This record gives sequence, structure tokens and C-alpha cells, in this order.
Amino acid sequence: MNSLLIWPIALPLLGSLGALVWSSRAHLIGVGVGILTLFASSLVALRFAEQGGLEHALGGWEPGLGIALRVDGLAAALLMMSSLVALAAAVYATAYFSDPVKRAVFWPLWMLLVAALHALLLAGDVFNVYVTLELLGLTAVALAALGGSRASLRAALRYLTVGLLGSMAFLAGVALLYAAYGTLDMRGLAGLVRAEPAAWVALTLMTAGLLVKAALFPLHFWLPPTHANAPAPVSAALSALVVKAAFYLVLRLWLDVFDGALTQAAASLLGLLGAAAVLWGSWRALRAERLKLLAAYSTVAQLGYLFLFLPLLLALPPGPGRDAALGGLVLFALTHGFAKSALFLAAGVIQQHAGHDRIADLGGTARALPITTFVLALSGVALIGLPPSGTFLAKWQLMSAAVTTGQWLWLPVVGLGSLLAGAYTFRVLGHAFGPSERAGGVLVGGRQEIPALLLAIVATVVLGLGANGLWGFLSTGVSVTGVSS
Amino acid sequence: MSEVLAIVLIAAGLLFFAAGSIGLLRLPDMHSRLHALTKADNLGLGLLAGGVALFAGSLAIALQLLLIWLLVLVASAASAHLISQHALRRGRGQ
Amino acid sequence: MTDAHWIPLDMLLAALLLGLGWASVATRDLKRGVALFIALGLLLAVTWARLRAPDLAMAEAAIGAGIAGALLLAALRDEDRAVLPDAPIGGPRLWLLNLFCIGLAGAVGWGLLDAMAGSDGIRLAEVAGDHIPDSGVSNPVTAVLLNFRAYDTLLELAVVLAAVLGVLSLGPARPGFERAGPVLGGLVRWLSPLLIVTAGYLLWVGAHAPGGAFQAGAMLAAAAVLLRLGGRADAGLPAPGALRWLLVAGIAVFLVVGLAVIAPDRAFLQYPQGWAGGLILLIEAAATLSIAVALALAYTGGRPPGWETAGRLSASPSRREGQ
Amino acid sequence: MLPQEIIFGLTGVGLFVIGLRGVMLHVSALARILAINVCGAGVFLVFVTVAYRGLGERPDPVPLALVLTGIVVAVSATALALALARRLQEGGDE
Amino acid sequence: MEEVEMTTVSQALLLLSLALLLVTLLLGLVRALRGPSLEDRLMSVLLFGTGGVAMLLLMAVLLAMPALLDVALMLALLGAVAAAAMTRRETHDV
Repeated sequence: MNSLLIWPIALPLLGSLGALVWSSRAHLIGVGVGILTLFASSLVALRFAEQGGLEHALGGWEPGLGIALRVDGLAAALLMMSSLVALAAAVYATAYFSDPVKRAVFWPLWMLLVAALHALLLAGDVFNVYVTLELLGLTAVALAALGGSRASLRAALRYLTVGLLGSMAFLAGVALLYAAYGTLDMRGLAGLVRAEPAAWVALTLMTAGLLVKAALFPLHFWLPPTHANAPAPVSAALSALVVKAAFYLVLRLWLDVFDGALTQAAASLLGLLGAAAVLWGSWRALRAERLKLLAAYSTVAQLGYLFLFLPLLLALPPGPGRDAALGGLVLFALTHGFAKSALFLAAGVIQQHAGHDRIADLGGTARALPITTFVLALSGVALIGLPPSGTFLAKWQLMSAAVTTGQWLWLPVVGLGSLLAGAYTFRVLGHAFGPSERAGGVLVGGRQEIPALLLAIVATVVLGLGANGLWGFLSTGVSVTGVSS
Repeated sequence: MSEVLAIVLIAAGLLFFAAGSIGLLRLPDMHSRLHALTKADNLGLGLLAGGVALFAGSLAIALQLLLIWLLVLVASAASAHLISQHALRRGRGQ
Repeated sequence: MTDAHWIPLDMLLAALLLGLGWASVATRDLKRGVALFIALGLLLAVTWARLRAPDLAMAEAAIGAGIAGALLLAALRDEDRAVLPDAPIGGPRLWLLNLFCIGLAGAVGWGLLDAMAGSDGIRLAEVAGDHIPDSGVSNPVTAVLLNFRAYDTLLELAVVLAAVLGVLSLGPARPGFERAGPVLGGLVRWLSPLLIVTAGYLLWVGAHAPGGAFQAGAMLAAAAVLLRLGGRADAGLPAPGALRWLLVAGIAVFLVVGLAVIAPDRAFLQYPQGWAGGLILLIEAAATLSIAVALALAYTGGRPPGWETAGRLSASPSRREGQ
Repeated sequence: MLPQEIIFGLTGVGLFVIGLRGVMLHVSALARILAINVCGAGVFLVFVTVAYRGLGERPDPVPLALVLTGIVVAVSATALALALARRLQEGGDE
Repeated sequence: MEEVEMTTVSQALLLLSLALLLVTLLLGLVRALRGPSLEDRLMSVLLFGTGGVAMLLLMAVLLAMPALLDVALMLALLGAVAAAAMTRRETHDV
């Protein structure tokens, strides 16, 4: 009985109810629950490190009839990242909202979002995944709409429409799976799925639905306006966690459930789209006029890298080489999560301080907000992939896997993408270190700058230097193909 | 031969439904359509429910069918009133 | 009588479903679209009944004829232009879209037929049937929803909460309606108690016959919609302070029960022997209230008056935040 | 395979695609919301068809429960989408 | 209703009535398609609702599912809500 697994979901859910009923204490509940959730996630991760894969059969029913929660290395690593980023963003958010109405409605939704993320990461049942996707989608839309401007409402509505369409495609795939194999349990399905039309169509529908949500080029069109117009802590969570959750599901389906029905050609197609995303997203980021828009396009690009790993993982035979590539993928996802949330939080600080986030008018930021400028630089290091950031090691793994499998095409993509990332990072920093055009600005407290700084340090230093530990942790159960319970 | 009677009632109900549909389709203006509609489908449902009650042959079910029919009667009378009022108000150029 | 005899009727039903679906979507006249969509909802209820799923027929009826229909009709009133301009895409791109859709339909249909042909057709039906005696209820659908897959239902309630919080965050409620005339007033007075009684009946009967928390909640919400239409701007809902509690009641009871039953040998939501029936009814009662309040609030379209101040613990002014 | 599985299964697929096409074709929020709901109805119909096991048999309760969950989710999403669309129409001043 | 004894002929006739009812309702729906006014469309939907109740009654007998009467009851109860929802006006646009 690993009833421990329910707590990273139940705590934020309870917190959300508390924050709704006692809205004047909502921020305290939010941060307190954030700490408790991080604690629960850490316990889960520790238990996983000790025992390997964990499973909790909810309601005591055999998975299949009932629903199971499961943890493997991938889920545990992302759970830890999600809890950490959410806590940092929560601390930041205590000082972000000035409108009491928005503040009161932010906290319950925020904790619902965290609960949805954790439920999604631990879900072991494809229909349950659908429910968590919808919960995640609706909370994300409601939070994104808190921006309040016409642009943010329009972006939120489009986000909702597109997201619902994605969920419907996913659900149609679930229907096919149940029709063909008579179970919804992922591990049960993994043993049953064969290379046949039902499985191919189901895989295509579910993947397509998830790609919309993961904003893979050319389905990324909804992401930049949504992420650029949401409140800063929300943007941080959307970019660092929510799109990644959809990618996580793609990974789980491809490596875990549909292992028996995949072809290299399909994976290469996703890789190609990923490559296009890297180039297009980086280019648009370079051309962006606003800092948050730059960060959003950079997310499009960075997600592209994640998809580059798929054709490699499929081509590699099981063994240390594949484990290393998967480790690189997880490291990439984690680093981007921390770096991008730091970048969005920093952009929020700048926006509140200067009243805008136009890159061309950032002059004087370095003098007025040295910590925040430092955060910009640090997260830039991680986005480019300079040492000692985790991205550096992850890209190294990516390139060596590309060499091993002879998929040379990805090498110039990684190189060009990194150059473009360097260009857009230095463009921002160049303006930030430029002369100030006007004095003054709103004072911003440490409650906003420190969380961003910590996230950026995790991305650039901790993950890079501690990657060895991560490798060991992941290999405890990184074979996503099954949980040893 | 309650079964025969039941079928006859249901068939008669169907005729009224058909009359209602055709009225809705063919009559020239909204108000006459409304009249045709409410008369026809209420009677139609009543007859049909009677037939079904004969098939079911239980008092409890017959009562439930009666309740359903009465509710539909009330609802459709109220709906007809609301619709015609609405149309009138709009017709006055509001 | 066998399934073969039903084929003509089923074909007719299927054709009508497709026709209504097409007509409600492929029109530029939104009034027509909404009207046909409501008709499609009714037809779906009939289809669920035909396919022996009365629980779903109830839900569809309560939603389609009640809250969803009311929401859509209200939205229609807001729409500036009820007739949309020409489709933004035309010519070759429209052909491409149509081609894509035909291809997609073919592929998905192929996959589905392959899936059904390759399956034994039993799936989980027998496992579920075998465990219904242990589930605490005898309606199989309720057993799945509140016991075997109760966790799904818990998260579903969270989805409802998220949606209504989103609606509330967007602004104050819409204005109410003008006072009802005698006919509508009478209807409201007679019908709303009946709706509430039916909701109670559906909640109670759900344990052993079609019905359950959602159907009951939707009927309660329909009563609220009717009250609002009759001129009560608050839709008969209690004061905001109580509303907050009602909104969270469903998830709260569900979670507390789920966590309270955890023991070294018992999982989250694993009801103790003999307690299942009672606990399920308790959870469903709370869920009914939460669903009803959430749907009714969604119909009012925003925060009720006094919502902002109802969540304060005391009269202490809210702390100044930075910025 | 029952004939009903083919008839209603393909109808479900058809509704799914019709809805999908509607979302891609329209720009109006309300039209898109309708289309998404048609799309969802198609998926639900597939589930219910999978559950159906013949005239004399009890259907598989699991897909029916899934559809009930799906209907609740769809209504919630529709409510949120309509509220957003309305605020957008009002001018997004809040 | 579970133990309803019915001859095959009656069953066939009931099935036929069901099909005829559906055709009739289809005819009525043409008005929803054509309009021209929203009232016309709504009337057609109301007729469809009553027809839906009738179909549920017939199916309750044919499929031996008394629960369908509860569904019919719910539809009957909700019949007036849509009409009221469409025709009522919010206070600000009086």
C-alpha cells in the first residue's frame, strides 16, 4: 500500500478548497500547502529511490477495473520539479496581485492547477489521464484569463478551444483502445497493444491531441499569445509545467503503452517537427518585441528539442546508451522548467517595475534590478545550453545519441538553435545593460526576486553539477516499460 | 384484446403527431403553427401514453404516464404562451 | 425480436444524428445552429435510451433541455450578429479541409471497426458485474462512478469547480430578468418544487436504478435556472458565504472520506466492508449540492453580489501587498 | 460484431469529424463551442456503442460511467467558454 | 414492466410506430432548419421534445426498461425551461 502517492494530489486539492472558503488567508494557505506538497513529493521521490517503481491501487481494486497511481523515475523527477517550481511561483505570487478580487480567485485555481499536474504525472490509466488533462486545461485557461486584458481573454478563449479539441482527439483514442483491448490501465494496455490498425489510429489520435497541447510546431500558434498575456506566475507555470505535462504524456504513450505498435518513420516525423520548432521558435524569439513574448517563443523552441529525442530513443537498443539519452531528455525538461519559470518571473518583475516589458526600452534595468538582470543572464545560460547548466549535458547526450544512431540531421539543428538562443539572450541583456531613459519605477520586493533567482540557480548550477545523481535516480526505474512492484 | 386497443391508441397518437408536424411545416404564419402544434402533440402524446399504459398493465406505471402527460400539457401551454407573447412584443418593434 | 429487427430504426436514428450534427455546425446562422443543437441533445438522449443507457439518457436530458440549453440561448442573446460572415476559408483550402476530414473519418472508422472486430466484446463488463455485490450499490454505473473509478469522479468534481471559478473570476453576474407575468410565475411556483423533489428522487434511486448525483444536481440546477428566469436574480441560491461552502462540499466530503479510510492495508477511497453504501450516498448528496450550485452560478454568469467580502475571516482589512 | 456496433460506431466517428471540421471552419466563438460539443457527442456515441452488447444483455457499465464523466466535463468546459466569449464581446473591461 | 407479455406482432407494430414517429419528427425539424424566426425554430424543438418523450415511452415498453419513464418524466419537467430561457429578457434590455 503506497498511499503516500495520493498526497501530492490531495494536499493541493484540499488547499484549493481552503483557499476558496477562507479567501483572506488564501496566500498563506497557498504557500503553506506548497511547502507541504513539496514535502510529500520529496517523500514519494525518496521512497522511489529506495524501492524502485511504486504503485497505489485506488479504492483497493485491481488496476483495470480500478485506477492505479504509479511512479517511475520520469514521474518522480517531474513531480519534484513541479512541486519546486510551483512553490517558488506561489511565494512570488503572494506579492504579485494587487487587485483583491483577482488575488482571491487566483489561489484556489492555482492549487487546482498543481493538483491537476500531479494527478497527471502519477496517472496510470488512460481515461484518468483525460480527466486530468481537462482539469489542467480548464484551470490553466481560467488562470490565463486573469490577465484581464482583451488580448488575454482572447488568448484564453483560443487556448480553451484548441485545448478542448486536443482532449477530444485524445478521448477518441481512448475509446478505440478500450474497444480493442478492453482495459484502460496503461500497464495492462502495454501488454496487449499490437501493431494493428486500431492501435495505430488510437496512437495517432492521442498523439495529435497531445501535440496540440504540447504546442509542437506547427500547432504552436496558440501558445505565444496565451503565455505572453497571462499573469507572470501563471506564465511561469504554463511554460515550465503545463506544456511539459503534455509532452510527458507523449513520452509515456510512445515509450510505454504503444511500444509494440511504433515505427521509426513516425518518430522521425515528430523529430522533424521538433527541428522546425527549434528553428522557427528561436527565430521568432529573436524578433520578438516584448520580453514575455520572447520567453513564450523560446518555449516553442525548447519543446522542439524534447521532440528531437524521440527518434533517437526509438532507434537506440535498450541498454546504457538509451538510458543515457532518456536521462538527457529528462535533464533537458527539468532544466528548461526551472530556467523558463525563472525567466517569466523575472519578466514579471520587470513589467511591474517599469510598467512594460518592451525589450527595446529595457535600458537601465541592470542598475535598477541587478538581481533580476542576473536571473535573465542565468536563465539565458540554461536556454543556450552553456556549461554548467543542465541543458549543456542534455544537448551533449542528444548529440552523442544522434552520432551513435547515425541521425546526423539533428546536429546542425541543435547548433543553429543554440546560436539563435545565444543571440536572443544577448539581445535582451544588451538592452538591459544599456543606459536608462527614465528614472524611478515601482519598487519590487525580495519576495519576487528571490524565488526567480533560486529557480535560475537550480537550472544553471544545481542540475548541471548534480546531474550524476539524477542519472542514478532515473536508472532506478527509468525503464518506463514497467514498474517493478 | 387490450393489445389491439393499445396499438390503435398508439396509431391514433401517431396521426396527431403527424398532423402537428405537417401543420408546423405547412401553415403560413407563426400563430397558426403554434396552435396546430400544441393541440396536435398534446393529444398525440395523451393517446400514445394511454396505449403504452395498456401494454404496461400496471397502475403505478399508468399513473406515472398520466403524470408525464400532465406535465407536458402544462409545459407546452406555458411555452406556447411565452412564445406568442415574445413574438407579439417583438412585432411591436421592440 | 432481435437486434436485426432494429436495424431500420437504428439506421434512421443514425442518419438523423448525422444530419442534425451537420446542420447545427455547418450553418452560418447561429440561431439555427443553437436550435438544432438542442434538438441534437434530445435525440442523443433517445439514442442513449435505445442503446440501453438510461443513466446517460437522464444526464443528457437534464443537461440538454436544462442548463446547457439555457446557457446557449443566453449566449445567443449576446451575439452581435446572429448570422456569421462567410467562412474565412474557401476555395482550395476548403477543399483541402474537406479532403482531410473525409480521410480522417475513413481512418478512424477503419480503426474502430478493426478494434471492435478484434475484441471479445466482453471487456470489463464481466469483471465489473462480478464485483458489483461488493460495491455497496446495485446500479452498475453508480458502482463504477462512485466505487471502482471513484477517483475519476473526484477529479471530475474538481473540473466543475475549476470551470465555475473561471466563470466567477471574469466579473460580476449578469443582470436578472424582468418580473414574470402570471403564467410564467405560476409555472415557476409549480415546477420548481417538482424539480427539487425529482432531484431528491434521482439521488436516492441512483444506488439501485438509473440516476445519481449528476442527474440530481442538474435537475436542481434547472430549478435554479427556472427561478432566475421567473425574476429571482439570485436564482434561489443562498448567500455567498454559504455558497462557498456548498461549492466545495462535494470535493471536501469525497476527499475526507477517501483519506479517512486509508489504513496500512487499505487504499485511498477503499471503503470499509459494509460502509460502502452509506458513504457513497453521503458523497453523492454532497456532490449533488456542489454540482447544482456550480451549474447555477455558471448560469448567472459571474460573481453574485457580496461574493468578494464573503470569504473574509474577520473584519480585518486585507493586508497591503507589495506593489 | 453486432450491426448496431457498425451503425452507431460509424455515426459516432462521423459526428466527431463533423465537429472537428466545424471548429476549424468557424471563427465565431459560439459556433466553435457548438462544434466542439458535436465532436464530443461523437466520441461519447463511440463509447456507448462499445458498451452496447445486444438487446437482451446488460451493457458494459464502465464506458457508460466514462461518458457520464465526459458529459459533466463537457458541460463545465462549455460554461467556461461561453462566459469567456461573453466577456470578450463586452469589451474585456474588468 | 419487466414481465410484459407481448405478441411478436405487437412488438413489430410498436417498432414500426417508433420509426414512423421518428420520420414525423424529422418532418417537423424542417421548420427548425427554415425558421425564419427564432420562435419558429423553438416550436420545432418543442415538438421534437414532446416527440422524444413519446419515443421514450414506446422504448420503455419495447426494451422492457421502466427507467426510461423516469427519463421521459425529466424531459417533460424540463420542457418549459428552454422556452422560458429563450423568451425571457434581462432587465437591462427592457
